[in-house]
Amino acid sequence: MATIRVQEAPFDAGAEQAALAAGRADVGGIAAFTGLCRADDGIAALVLEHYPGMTERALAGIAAEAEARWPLTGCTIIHRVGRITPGEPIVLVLAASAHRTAALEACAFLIDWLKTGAPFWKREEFSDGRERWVEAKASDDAAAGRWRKG
Amino acid sequence: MATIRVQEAPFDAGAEQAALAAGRADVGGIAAFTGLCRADDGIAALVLEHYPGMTERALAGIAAEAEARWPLTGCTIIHRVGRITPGEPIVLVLAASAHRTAALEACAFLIDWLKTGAPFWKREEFSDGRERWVEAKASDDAAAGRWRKG
Amino acid sequence: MAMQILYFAWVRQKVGHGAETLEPPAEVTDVAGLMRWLAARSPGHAAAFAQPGQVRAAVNQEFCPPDHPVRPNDEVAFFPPVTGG
Amino acid sequence: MAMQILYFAWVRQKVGHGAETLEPPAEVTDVAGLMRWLAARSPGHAAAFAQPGQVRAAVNQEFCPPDHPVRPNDEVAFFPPVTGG
Repeated sequence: MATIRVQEAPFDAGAEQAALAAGRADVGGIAAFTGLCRADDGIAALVLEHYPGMTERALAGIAAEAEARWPLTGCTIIHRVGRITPGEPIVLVLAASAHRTAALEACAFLIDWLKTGAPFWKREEFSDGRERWVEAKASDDAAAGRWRKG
Repeated sequence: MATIRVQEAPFDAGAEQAALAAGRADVGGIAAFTGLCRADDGIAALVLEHYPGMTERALAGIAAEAEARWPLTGCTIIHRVGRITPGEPIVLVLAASAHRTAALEACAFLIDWLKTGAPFWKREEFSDGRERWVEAKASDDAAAGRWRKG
Repeated sequence: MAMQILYFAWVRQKVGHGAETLEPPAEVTDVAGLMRWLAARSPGHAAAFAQPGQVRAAVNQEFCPPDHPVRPNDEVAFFPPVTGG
Repeated sequence: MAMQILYFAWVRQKVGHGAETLEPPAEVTDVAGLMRWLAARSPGHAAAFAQPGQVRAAVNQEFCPPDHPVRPNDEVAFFPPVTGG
């Protein structure tokens, strides 16, 4: 069963990871990816907008796809929305499995697909008052594309 | 700079991860892998032995290789030794970078190389009193081999 | 019967609001047709849909290509390519 | 001049101890030769080195193949293939 959350509040990566192993002894590996807000080019903050309803649906679909492709004992996707300042975490994905390769591959799959398959949009706020919507990257499409089947 | 630790005590994956991002705003992603002790086939505990001196050297070498191959802002390897019971974490590897692909690839590299390139040995203790040294897996050699250059 | 139309990110900013309930005429049968019809509603809508190739759509909360049909009671959303994660 | 010899995991268990300081004769010039010479020291050593292909070595804390030279003052360790992580 996947844990999916969209929230303004920060998350505790260690606690989320511990939750995937709590009370069970069949988890051999947990792979995690945390995405953080960088201070590139004078960015003062990122403002994340999403499509309530569709977001949870899209994330649940991405998690279900990972669970269908790899023998996972659990996975977690937490994505923050609202205003996030440099150094703060934005997104956490976790994949747990009996075996490390499944956990590592599923974790990379989850973050690659999330980048192109979930309705989030980022606006950059700069210290000089300018604002700019982040543009989608071809490299993200390419990263997601490598998981496309045959 | 890599953080390398070999210790009997448990570790706090969340705190180690936070340490890689603390006080800086150039980290875009942190990839983590935690390996845990499974209760396969009635295992009561794993006992981990290592080669003091060579272990730290080998882990530092693996971390330096990751830092040479990917533009990392930091990486961490913590490996426990001694007696570890099912459900407990054994090893933590972290790789931080401005970009997620570097973090994810370096993390997978670190755990794959650690499995074949650092002097640790695991003995399984079973609930019926039997003991058995874990045998090296061809799949681990293959996983490490895929990172071999040209 | 009406359609619920949603806008996100700069599409929302250009249109000037995030949601509206509209009754497109019968000749609007797909996402591309709905975009052309919406573009004629106001200068804001026109700006939002000026480059239709930069706008993505979802029908009933699933990403859809421009030739996807739209029907009464559908929830149709327009937005730029996603940039989460 | 002596060599420091170390044993780990089941190699250590079979030999019966984890470390010894020895002075191999001059004809012992590489890892494989040292293994053959050690195997003759006791039944425990013989058991540890009965299948030399299952024993790995490190010279001065670096993994080494059987044809790697060994010299006085070297630290030479023998152990099974590693299984950490």
